[in-house]
Amino acid sequence: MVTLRDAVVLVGGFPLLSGLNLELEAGTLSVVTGANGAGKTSLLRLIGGLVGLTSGSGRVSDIDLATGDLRELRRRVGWLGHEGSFYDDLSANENLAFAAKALARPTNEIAGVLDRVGLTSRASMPAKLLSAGQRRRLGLAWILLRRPALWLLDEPYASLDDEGRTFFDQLVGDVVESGATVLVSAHDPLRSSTLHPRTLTLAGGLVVGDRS
Amino acid sequence: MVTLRDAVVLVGGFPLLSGLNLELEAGTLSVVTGANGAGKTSLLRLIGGLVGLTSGSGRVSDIDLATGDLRELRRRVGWLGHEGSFYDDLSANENLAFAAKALARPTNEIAGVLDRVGLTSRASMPAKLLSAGQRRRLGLAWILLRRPALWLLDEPYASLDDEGRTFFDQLVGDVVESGATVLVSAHDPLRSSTLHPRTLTLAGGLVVGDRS
Amino acid sequence: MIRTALLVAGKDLRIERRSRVLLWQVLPFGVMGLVLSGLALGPTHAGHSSAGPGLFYLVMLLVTLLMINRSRVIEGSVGTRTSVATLGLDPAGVFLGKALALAVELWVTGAVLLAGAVLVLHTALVGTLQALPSVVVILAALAAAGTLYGALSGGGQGPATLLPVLSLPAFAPLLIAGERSFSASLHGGGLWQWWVISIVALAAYLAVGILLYGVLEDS
Amino acid sequence: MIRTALLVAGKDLRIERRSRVLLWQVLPFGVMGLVLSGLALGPTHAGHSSAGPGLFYLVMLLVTLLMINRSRVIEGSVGTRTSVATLGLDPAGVFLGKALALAVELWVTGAVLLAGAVLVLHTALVGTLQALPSVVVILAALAAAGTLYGALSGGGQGPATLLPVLSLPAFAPLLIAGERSFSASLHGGGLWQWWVISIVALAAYLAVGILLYGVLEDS
Amino acid sequence: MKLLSQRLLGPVTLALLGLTFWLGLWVTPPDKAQGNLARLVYVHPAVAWVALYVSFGTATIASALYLWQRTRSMVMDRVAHCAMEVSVVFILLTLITGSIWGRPTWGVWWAWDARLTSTAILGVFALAYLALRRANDDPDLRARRAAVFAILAAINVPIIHFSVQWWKTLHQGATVFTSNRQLLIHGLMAWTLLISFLAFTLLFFWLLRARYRLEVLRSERYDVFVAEALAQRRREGVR
Ligand code: HEM
Ligand SMILES: Nc1ncnc2c1ncn2[C@@H]1O[C@H](COP(=O)(O)OP(=O)(O)OP(=O)(O)O)[C@@H](O)[C@H]1O
Ligand SMILES: Nc1ncnc2c1ncn2[C@@H]1O[C@H](COP(=O)(O)OP(=O)(O)OP(=O)(O)O)[C@@H](O)[C@H]1O
Ligand SMILES: [Mg+2]
Ligand SMILES: [Mg+2]
Repeated sequence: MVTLRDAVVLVGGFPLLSGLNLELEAGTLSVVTGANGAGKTSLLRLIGGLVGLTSGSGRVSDIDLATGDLRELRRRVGWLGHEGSFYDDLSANENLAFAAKALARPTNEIAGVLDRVGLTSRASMPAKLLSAGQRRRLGLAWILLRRPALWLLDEPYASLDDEGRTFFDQLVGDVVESGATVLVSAHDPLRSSTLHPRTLTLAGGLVVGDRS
Repeated sequence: MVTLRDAVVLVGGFPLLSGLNLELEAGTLSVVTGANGAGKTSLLRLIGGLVGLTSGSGRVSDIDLATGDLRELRRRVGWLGHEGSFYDDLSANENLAFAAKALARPTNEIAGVLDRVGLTSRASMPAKLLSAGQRRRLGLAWILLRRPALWLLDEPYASLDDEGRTFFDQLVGDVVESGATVLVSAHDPLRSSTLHPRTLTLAGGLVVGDRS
Repeated sequence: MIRTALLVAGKDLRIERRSRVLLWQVLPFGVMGLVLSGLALGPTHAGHSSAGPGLFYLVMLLVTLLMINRSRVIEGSVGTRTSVATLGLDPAGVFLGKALALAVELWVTGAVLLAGAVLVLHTALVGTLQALPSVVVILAALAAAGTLYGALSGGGQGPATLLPVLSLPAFAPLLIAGERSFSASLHGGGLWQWWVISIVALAAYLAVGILLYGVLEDS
Repeated sequence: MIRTALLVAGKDLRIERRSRVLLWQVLPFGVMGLVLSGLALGPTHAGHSSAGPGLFYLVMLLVTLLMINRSRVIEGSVGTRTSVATLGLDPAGVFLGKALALAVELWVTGAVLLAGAVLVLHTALVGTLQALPSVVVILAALAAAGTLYGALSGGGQGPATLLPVLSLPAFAPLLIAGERSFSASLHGGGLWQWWVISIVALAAYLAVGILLYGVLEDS
Repeated sequence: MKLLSQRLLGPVTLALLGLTFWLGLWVTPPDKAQGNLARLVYVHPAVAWVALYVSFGTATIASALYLWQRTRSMVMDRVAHCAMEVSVVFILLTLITGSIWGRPTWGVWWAWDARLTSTAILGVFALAYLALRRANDDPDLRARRAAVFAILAAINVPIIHFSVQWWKTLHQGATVFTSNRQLLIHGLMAWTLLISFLAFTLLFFWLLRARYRLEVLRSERYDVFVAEALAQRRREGVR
């Protein structure tokens, strides 16, 4: 699914990734850890086609990172970032309807998805009024609706409450089972004991540890 | 230090806090937990004088929340929020220098503080380029420099790495020891075994659990 | 492409309708701009009906700048743009949609300002009505060009100050064409060359936008 | 208060110097605005040296709006403003500081645009030099009023479109006073009443700002 | 061969410029109507020609080549950037020489003539191009945006050229090259004019090459800097 060889990502002359090698198989769950500033977010962005490869080579989901169609790649990716990931002025409902229509999905799944992430009672409130954890949940709903082949989740636990984390673990289990590839960046180990992720450790823009 | 009686905070007609009672002693450490949207952030904002009291009464650090000088209150508070808390276009150094000068503190402490939070190597880079965890650390540095009497920390663990969390626990221990009051909102329990915080549980804008 | 365009335009107009920025902030600004420019020119110049077209387009230009900015701000923060990027929307459709939404807003504003020009600047009513089609085309061209330059000057809440520098030189020909054709319908005179210019400009900006909008978005 | 003012002004100017927005984006915009307004008026009007003062102030007004906006954007997001709020800065000082920084930026822009007006709009050099003191005062008043209205229209990255509506009516008297005193120094005529008006306006805005700025900041 | 032509570029340019000035200032006779002022005809049109067509054109073509997938390379971006910078200089020179010429002939330094205004606008376009480059850090995105902007700006060039015909105004119509391809000015003056065009065109390429070399040096220094940064970043991990 993902192959990176000596991947270097420079932004403003600074190497976010400094020659990283990585191989991820389809249908697996991997967790990236590492100190603050190690390059976790940058790695996820590179794999999602959200930042360009400066040197080295890489293929994600059969698309070449250097020469391929990054727009096509992005379309296959579900992304959950540190920040909100929707239009602040639209409600949860409207945000999801926008995503669904953009991807030509049926819009009648929305109610179900909102229920799963526990936002039904906040469905028609402008997204900017949501609390930090509710924003996270909306972000999850946005991906859930899309069911992409590759999930890139940047610190999904942050600001989720207990119940949210349990739900998240379950969700990831389901998703991996159904054949999708999931790459999570995290500072805490996943809580679920049924998930057996591969754990990659980053430091200085390189993979320095790899444990299954 | 903090006394709230039937505190109600309305924003846009919606009650963020719905008649909350709370008593915090000076020099103690308390942790607020609760489901997403329970009102943790709102409680911290109220105590910090960052949002007005709609009804009920409250005193923080001998300042009345309804009639007192909220600006004076804010000056005594150290705030770490979900979002970045500094000027994105200025470097860590310059941000801290600004805070120090605003509070008439000596600026020669800055280097030491940056070293403590592990940002020395990123000291002169615009803050907007920092990674999520580094932003958190800069937020901590900003408070550290001020040594306020009341610390209000909204999910400080989020996006801090292992070492950062250990440092944070140490710091909180020191601070409480030296007589300051610390109120933390969190979804994970604090890791340090030497801290014995009081744990408040919020739900629906009310305190529903209180355990020492 | 058309489907994406309609989706995007719908989203933009919905946000606009919700926030009522157009009604409460942009329209009053436009009217005030008209009155103020009249003042700045002093009574002798402004009384002239001949100043009408120029001032109308000057104010519309400023309104356009404001609205382009707004159209970028509602695209949200970095996080939002990242997520939306993963929808893989067709850039040509996004361009058309945003341009369409902007054009609708400009038409509304233009209609109000034209009424204002007739009332305040004594611009002749009949000539103004004759000028309507050309105004519609020019405003559409402004919207297309504006969307393009909005993307050029960087998405999101980036430096909103870059936009005027980039776009003003390009708006100048549009401004001139609009002003001349408006004047021509007021006082008589050759119209067709301004028509050609404005329609060519509209077509050119639409074509460039459809072809190159994808190149401009943050990678 | 003064210490806070200098601190805040220093911070704003430092960010400005770092981003070079003034040099690369606002100044070209100003020059462009001058050239374009000349065009919009058509050769007959613009040729007149009498249009100079009006156009100069019109463009300065737009520049002011841009710069106020910028001055609010650099205050950062909600998080930043929350943290800065906990510094408990003296609001009068903050007001003075932001107004000072804005004034410095406006003066720089004004100097460049005056030079442009002399070159391009054939405004007489001697008269322009005579008008300098009044320009300095008026721009300072614009900066003070702008800072005030910037706070009024809501801090941070809020709807930047609200600002023009709120502030234009307040800027109008300044604009008129400026234009008239500039014209007077070009063509002769009573000067002192415009002087009185502009100095009173400056003093009034400063006083209001110092007294009431704290009331306007988000609670 | 290539080396030789490169080495000769500078001297030849200087020689031609010298020849132009010698011919223009001393050899050719003063004009009947304008006197010695007419000698600006050996500078102003040539400078304007370089500004509009040679330098802006180079920048535009390089930009278009950058946007075309098959010829996309940083070299094109760099050429466009350098050409645009040189273009700013030549546009400024056009404005200055034109103003100097305009003061005695029209009685003003500046008039709201269509060609003058559009030339000034072209100058602002060039400045805006540079501003746009400054505002983007990412080299790839910067190159793409700058290229699109340059192409949009180029639309102005034909407008400037035809402006004298569309708006019948002050500025000289096509005097040098008329539509029936007959030179209106004859003999020695025509030759001087021709040489001046050649000289300023070569001057442009000379400047462009110098500017480009500077850019190459910069990028080499940048590579060294990047290598250092890479090493340092990798060390961060070892700690
Ligand atoms: C600031 C003032 C002026 C500017 C910006 C300006 C600009 C230009 C430009 C851009 C061109 C090139 C047009 C083209 O090749 O398509 C040009 C050509 C020329 N200009 Fe000017 N000009 C100015 C003043 C003058 C004056 C005062 C004169 C003489 C009275 C003059 C005489 C000419 C001539 C003879 C040509 C060559 C015309 C041709 O071959 O098409 N210019 N000028
Ligand atoms: N222009 C720049 N100059 C110097 N350093 C930069 C620049 N841009 C980014 N950085 C650094 O690059 C790193 C970015 O790493 P990234 O955001 O991928 O970290 P991360 O592993 O996600 O960290 P976190 O756990 O804090 O989220 C940070 O160390 C940041 O300081
Ligand atoms: N105008 C409004 N209308 C309706 N609900 C609102 C409005 N403004 C805020 N809310 C709700 O108020 C609550 C705000 O809670 P707060 O941000 O304090 O939660 P929290 O406990 O910090 O949650 P988290 O753990 O997610 O950070 C949320 O449930 C939010 O949906
Ligand atoms: Mg990160
Ligand atoms: Mg919260």
